[in-house]
Amino acid sequence: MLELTTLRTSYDAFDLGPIDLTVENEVLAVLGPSGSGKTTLLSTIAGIVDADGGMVTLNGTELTERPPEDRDVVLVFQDGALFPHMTARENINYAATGATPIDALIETLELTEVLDRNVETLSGGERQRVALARSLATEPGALLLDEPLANLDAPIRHRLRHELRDLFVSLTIPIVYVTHNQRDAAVVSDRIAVIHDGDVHQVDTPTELFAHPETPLVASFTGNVNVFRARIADHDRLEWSGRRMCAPIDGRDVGQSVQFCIRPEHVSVVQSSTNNPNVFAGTVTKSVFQGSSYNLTVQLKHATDPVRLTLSSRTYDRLELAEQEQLRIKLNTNYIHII
Amino acid sequence: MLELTTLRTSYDAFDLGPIDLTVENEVLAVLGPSGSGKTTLLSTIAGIVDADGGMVTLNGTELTERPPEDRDVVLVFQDGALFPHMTARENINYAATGATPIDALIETLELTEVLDRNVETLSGGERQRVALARSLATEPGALLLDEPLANLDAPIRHRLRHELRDLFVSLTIPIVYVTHNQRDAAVVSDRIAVIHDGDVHQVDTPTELFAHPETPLVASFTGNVNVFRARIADHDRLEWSGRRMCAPIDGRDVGQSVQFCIRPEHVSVVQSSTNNPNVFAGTVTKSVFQGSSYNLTVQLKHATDPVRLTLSSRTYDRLELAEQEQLRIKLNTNYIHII
Amino acid sequence: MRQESILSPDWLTVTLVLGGVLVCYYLVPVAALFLSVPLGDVIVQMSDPSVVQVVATSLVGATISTVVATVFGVPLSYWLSREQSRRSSIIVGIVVLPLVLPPIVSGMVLHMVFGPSAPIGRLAAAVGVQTWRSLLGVVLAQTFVASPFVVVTSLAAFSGVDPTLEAASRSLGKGRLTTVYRITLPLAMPGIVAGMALAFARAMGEFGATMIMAYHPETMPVRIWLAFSGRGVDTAFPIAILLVLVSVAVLVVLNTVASNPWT
Amino acid sequence: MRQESILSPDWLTVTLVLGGVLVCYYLVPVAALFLSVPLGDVIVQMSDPSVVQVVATSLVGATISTVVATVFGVPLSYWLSREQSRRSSIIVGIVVLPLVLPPIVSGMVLHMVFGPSAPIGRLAAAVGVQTWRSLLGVVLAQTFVASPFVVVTSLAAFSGVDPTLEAASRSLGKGRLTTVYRITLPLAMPGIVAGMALAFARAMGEFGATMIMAYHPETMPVRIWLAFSGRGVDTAFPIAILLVLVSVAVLVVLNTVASNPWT
Amino acid sequence: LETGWFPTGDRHTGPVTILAAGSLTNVLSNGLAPTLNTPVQIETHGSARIARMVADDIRHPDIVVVADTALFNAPLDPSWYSVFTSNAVVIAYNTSTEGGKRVGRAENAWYELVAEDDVDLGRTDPKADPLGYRTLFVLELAARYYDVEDLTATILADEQIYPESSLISQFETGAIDAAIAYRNMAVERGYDYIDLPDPIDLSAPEYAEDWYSTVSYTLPDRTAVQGGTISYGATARTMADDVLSVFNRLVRDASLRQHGFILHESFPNHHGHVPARIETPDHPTGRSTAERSVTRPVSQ
Ligand SMILES: Nc1ncnc2c1ncn2[C@@H]1O[C@H](COP(=O)(O)OP(=O)(O)OP(=O)(O)O)[C@@H](O)[C@H]1O
Ligand SMILES: Nc1ncnc2c1ncn2[C@@H]1O[C@H](COP(=O)(O)OP(=O)(O)OP(=O)(O)O)[C@@H](O)[C@H]1O
Ligand SMILES: [Mg+2]
Ligand SMILES: [Mg+2]
Ligand SMILES: O=S(=O)([O-])[O-]
Repeated sequence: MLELTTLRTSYDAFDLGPIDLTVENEVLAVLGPSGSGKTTLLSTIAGIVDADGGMVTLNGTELTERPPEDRDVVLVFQDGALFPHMTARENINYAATGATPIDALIETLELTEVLDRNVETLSGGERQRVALARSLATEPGALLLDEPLANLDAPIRHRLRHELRDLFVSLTIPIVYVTHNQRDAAVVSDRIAVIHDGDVHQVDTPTELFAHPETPLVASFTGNVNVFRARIADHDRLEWSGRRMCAPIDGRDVGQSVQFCIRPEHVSVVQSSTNNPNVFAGTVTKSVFQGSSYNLTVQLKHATDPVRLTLSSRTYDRLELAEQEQLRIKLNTNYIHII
Repeated sequence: MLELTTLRTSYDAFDLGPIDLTVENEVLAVLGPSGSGKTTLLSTIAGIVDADGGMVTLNGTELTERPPEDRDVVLVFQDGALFPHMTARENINYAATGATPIDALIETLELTEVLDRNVETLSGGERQRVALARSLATEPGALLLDEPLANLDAPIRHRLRHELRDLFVSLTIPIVYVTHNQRDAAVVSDRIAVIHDGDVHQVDTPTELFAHPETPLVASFTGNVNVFRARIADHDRLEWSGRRMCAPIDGRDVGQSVQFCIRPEHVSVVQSSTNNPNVFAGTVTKSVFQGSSYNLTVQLKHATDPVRLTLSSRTYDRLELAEQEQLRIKLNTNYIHII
Repeated sequence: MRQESILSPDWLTVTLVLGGVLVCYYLVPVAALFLSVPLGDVIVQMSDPSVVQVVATSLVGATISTVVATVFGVPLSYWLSREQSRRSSIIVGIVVLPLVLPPIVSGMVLHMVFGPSAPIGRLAAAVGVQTWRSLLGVVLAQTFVASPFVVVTSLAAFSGVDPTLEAASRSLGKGRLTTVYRITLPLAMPGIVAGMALAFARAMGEFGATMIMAYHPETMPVRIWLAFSGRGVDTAFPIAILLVLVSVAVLVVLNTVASNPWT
Repeated sequence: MRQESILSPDWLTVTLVLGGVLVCYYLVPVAALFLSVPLGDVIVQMSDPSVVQVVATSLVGATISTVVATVFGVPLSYWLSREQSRRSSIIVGIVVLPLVLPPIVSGMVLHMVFGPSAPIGRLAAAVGVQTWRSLLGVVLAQTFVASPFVVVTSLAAFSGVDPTLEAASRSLGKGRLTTVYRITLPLAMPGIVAGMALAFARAMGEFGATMIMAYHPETMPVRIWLAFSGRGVDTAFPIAILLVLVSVAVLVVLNTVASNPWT
Repeated sequence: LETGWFPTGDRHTGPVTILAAGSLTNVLSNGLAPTLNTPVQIETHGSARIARMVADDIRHPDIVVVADTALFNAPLDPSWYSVFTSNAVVIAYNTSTEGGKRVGRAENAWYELVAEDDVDLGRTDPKADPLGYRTLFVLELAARYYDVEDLTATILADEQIYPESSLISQFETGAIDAAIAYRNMAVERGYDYIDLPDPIDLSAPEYAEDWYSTVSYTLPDRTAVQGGTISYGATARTMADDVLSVFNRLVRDASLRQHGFILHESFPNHHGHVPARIETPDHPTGRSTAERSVTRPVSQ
């Protein structure tokens, strides 16, 4: 168990913390915008950046005053930090404690081919995988990963994501996994911490975090891009865009001004013009192909902000939507989340 | 217009090309696995790596023998290659020709805050944005980008992706955009080239490429992860998994052994047990939450390879599927693509 | 394995002890020099016009030598750093030659080339430039002995500059010259300045080659030697102290101008 | 702006001309030295047992000095590279002192500390070790003059090693010692070897300080001086050539052992 | 290499150390040393520097030999010394240069040629070594002897001054046409040279008293040196047996003559409180004809 207690550190123009976090033998993903302090947090836990205050303990042992090599915590750097005078194999062997059979690791990470190459000639993704293998070869008591998949291409990332998940679970150590990719975070982690400007905003399981963000920032950061201001109109109605639509009000005070959000994939296109209070008419202002889905931006009649929705290409093809087309969308009551 | 004619180059253990490609005033995304030669291709176009043969021309001017600075082509390096002795602003001003107002650029890329910081203290994503701004400030005749969004977090990436698209379109120059992110490729580019092991496999518009990959590799690389071997059974039937299902055979010879693919989001779950030949019974072996959707792995009774499908969380919630559950899936005829 | 850092204080101690011994080894003899002469004697020397003249010759000579070494040596080391062939290894070997020669031999061989009986020396004399027994002779000798420091140190500095940065600059449309001037040189500057400092220090202290090539006008080391021969250490040491003070002052200035050239 | 590279051939020419002039400036005098003496004379010298003795003294002395400089200097420069304070700047200043002193003055001040009338010299003599007029004296003199090269050059090399790599190694559980030994040292090795080469070359050529501190046993520069005062350049130059050959041979070996230490 | 690695502090068990004038380098190492059965270490420098090194405690040789006994008045002050050889000042000329050849042909009229602009003359520094001021003496005496006024003024120029070491290399590489040197240097190195008449060349004791002594030079430390016969003096500073046996061989070394030195009848002659263990010469101690230095401030 890795515990951070009011951990603080700072640069000239940046303050991290105080951060309180407990990481059991699980994978905790740290999601956060660029410059939010993710790398700084990992460096502080690893002892590479000195803490200004607070405490780091691993399985009850206080680490705060120890040098990096005595923390039993391995940090995988954002750029790999491979030793340039060694081959990939030598990099891995340097770290290996001898206990883990590294061959399996090398196979999982698809490194067999590049093993005897000088690391300076490796491509970005190859470097990152070598760094990952190297860190795993040490059998650490805790593992800190700084965007370990950032330079990997989609198929290998996809494969690795699942294999890493299995690997991580088998390690039964605390793992902190910094990423800016929500999907990586959702797949690989048990819980996700969202960090912004040096502070932790929310820590939750992926499903919970994606469904029920506690702040607009967390919402937007987890792909909940439709965040709107509204007013509680009734015990089960929300007044928005000139309409009173059904929403899970949960006993909030009537008249209160709130924000609510709904994920773009939970907004559906409906064809029949029912009298459903959650159905709105609008115009497609933008439609973008995204590979496996389409992103639509819809301007409603009485709303200021546009609503974004994601349609599978199957639905999109079926509906034959084009830009400037009129359509009706439905904000499903169950997926409306009031912040 | 940027033209590559039988362009070749090589390292000890890697050969790139011969590559023939024409990039009009458009955005061409280059997708390919790690180590496939994407960076090498850009470096060769930019003149940083010498070509072994072939030709690069820009708007009719042959560039092959010219030094990098005379090519009017700017390469944005994978790691930014920021000048460490300058601030972010100085990096940008160094490149600026004076003609472009760089203020707008700085705003779009959200760099105002870090402008006077020494680049060594910038976070990964900040560095990448400065590199982007620097390259755009030169008003190049062609732009080569090596994974410019790799270190960006999801929301800014999402925003930037669209803004970059608009920016790129407004530049009306040939732009080559290397990425390993299919979504980036789909959103930002007019056409996509898939590269593997130094060779171009397919060049097509995003929709075409995603729907009709020409090789299994392109299929797997564009997220078409369900690739199966089958036999042409009839003028409109494919024999697979012990069944003869409907498929767009397009006059292929009966008895021929082929591969077909279907995207995971085009596989649907059906509830009624119709006699449809495209409906198969199977068991869910794995179900993974991915943030905005669920990934299911389904083992069919008579098939060797499992089928993967993506369900929106809405559908997933409605169906109440769990691992080891029995279900029926449908491979929609229109989305089956024979390679 | 995870235990070894328990040794780490010891390791630091060993490092500091070894380094400390070396620093003392430099410091103690120099301190002995300073303590052996009353400060008054140094001041007396400083007010002797002939000594002022000698200090001027040394300073001017060493400065010109350093500048010449930089102007000629820095381009050479840039070229060497970017051209890694057999040829460049041989050239690096040639650059080390002057270091291997005892300075007096250097003086003699320079005299064989630039002396009054040598073609070059005669040629120069014919156009009114005397390459020996002149400030030019001092500069020739000091440059020969001291300039390799600039080349070797700058070479290391240039090799440390990431070629990707040069590639990036050129891709941004800047020519080689601009790139070298605005990217490579600033990044290599600490090393170049260190090389200049070494060259300047060596030129100030150079005795053997200068003595053979020039002798007149006298430089400080020649004057120290003469003073020693004439009247012993009591007159030689004050000038030696003066030499240390002048050199250190110049190096401090160089150091300040180029902020911290050592790191 | 996009036109400037049209100048680039000129620029290359200027670089090569400047560098070429410098290389010639090193090469021509040395070539004159080699051409001034028939090869036979060098061979005759090499078969003279007293010359063999002198070569041995020089080689042994310079080797020991280089090793001492490395053992004491490399830890010092590592510490200096990682500790960037006022204190470390002052220490760097002290390290440059021996370069500033004319070698003969260095010899005199070393004699003040290690000579027979100095406390340290007497103390050493009391335990049976003579610090002057002995091989030890040679080593003391050469180390004083030559070891700063190791410190300054290694310092630059260590500063060039990315601290992230050290952090990565320590995070992998390796202590400072292992990290320095397996990561920092190998990466700084080219610079350290370059420093060792400079120090060795300087030690081989060192005359002034060695002459004062030892004179006997003779080193090659002392023998050159003696041969010269006794019988003139005809006997001195063959030994000078021998010195160049021996030093270059050692440097080539050092270069080969450490692959390419210059880049 | 067996000796001298880590020698002990007890010098009497080591070789006998001789600190000698530079002009004796060759004769001592190639003439004397091979005939001795005691090992010797010979170190040579300019005489003035030798005196300084001993006076300033930088050297502790067993035997000190200087090219000018004046140095045994100051800065050295031994209780005794032996004068054992003399030398002469000659004009060495360079047969490989045009100017040198002309000097060679001119023989006695050398001074006229040397005064000309196109003959380059080299000499050493009067401030730094005896040959330097002896050159001045020679020119002064020559001016009187040949009755040429202003001879010194026309001949002397600052550019002629070279350090001893450099003078030889300049001469050998043809940079100077003629050099004022000791005879032994010319003989040992096989230079062509002009033997000067006795009244000029500072070799003849008979001219010492009344003629050589009429010229003088003031050193930087304000010591005035009077002209006299060139006389090499030696003293032993350690009274060990091997040292004294070397000393006695040194002061009677026959090879000096072959090397171009001058051995007068009276040599060696002893001065001061000579220890009994120094072999006394067959003839009585004569009066010194050597240069004398007078340690009095010279008024400007
Ligand atoms: N050495 C430093 N000196 C000063 N400021 C720094 C330093 N390192 C980082 N910072 C600043 O601290 C803040 C946090 O940086 P950090 O690298 O932790 O961000 P991050 O969350 O890892 O971002 P990214 O996703 O872009 O890598 C940023 O504003 C960054 O510019
Ligand atoms: N300097 C070099 N020397 C030898 N081989 C090299 C060199 N640079 C790259 N390679 C090899 O060439 C191949 C292509 O490399 P490249 O960097 O172009 O890949 P990439 O497609 O950009 O990969 P990534 O997405 O991981 O950045 C790889 O196998 C790489 O290891
Ligand atoms: Mg980071
Ligand atoms: Mg790449
Ligand atoms: O070593 S020196 O010749 O310069 O004294």
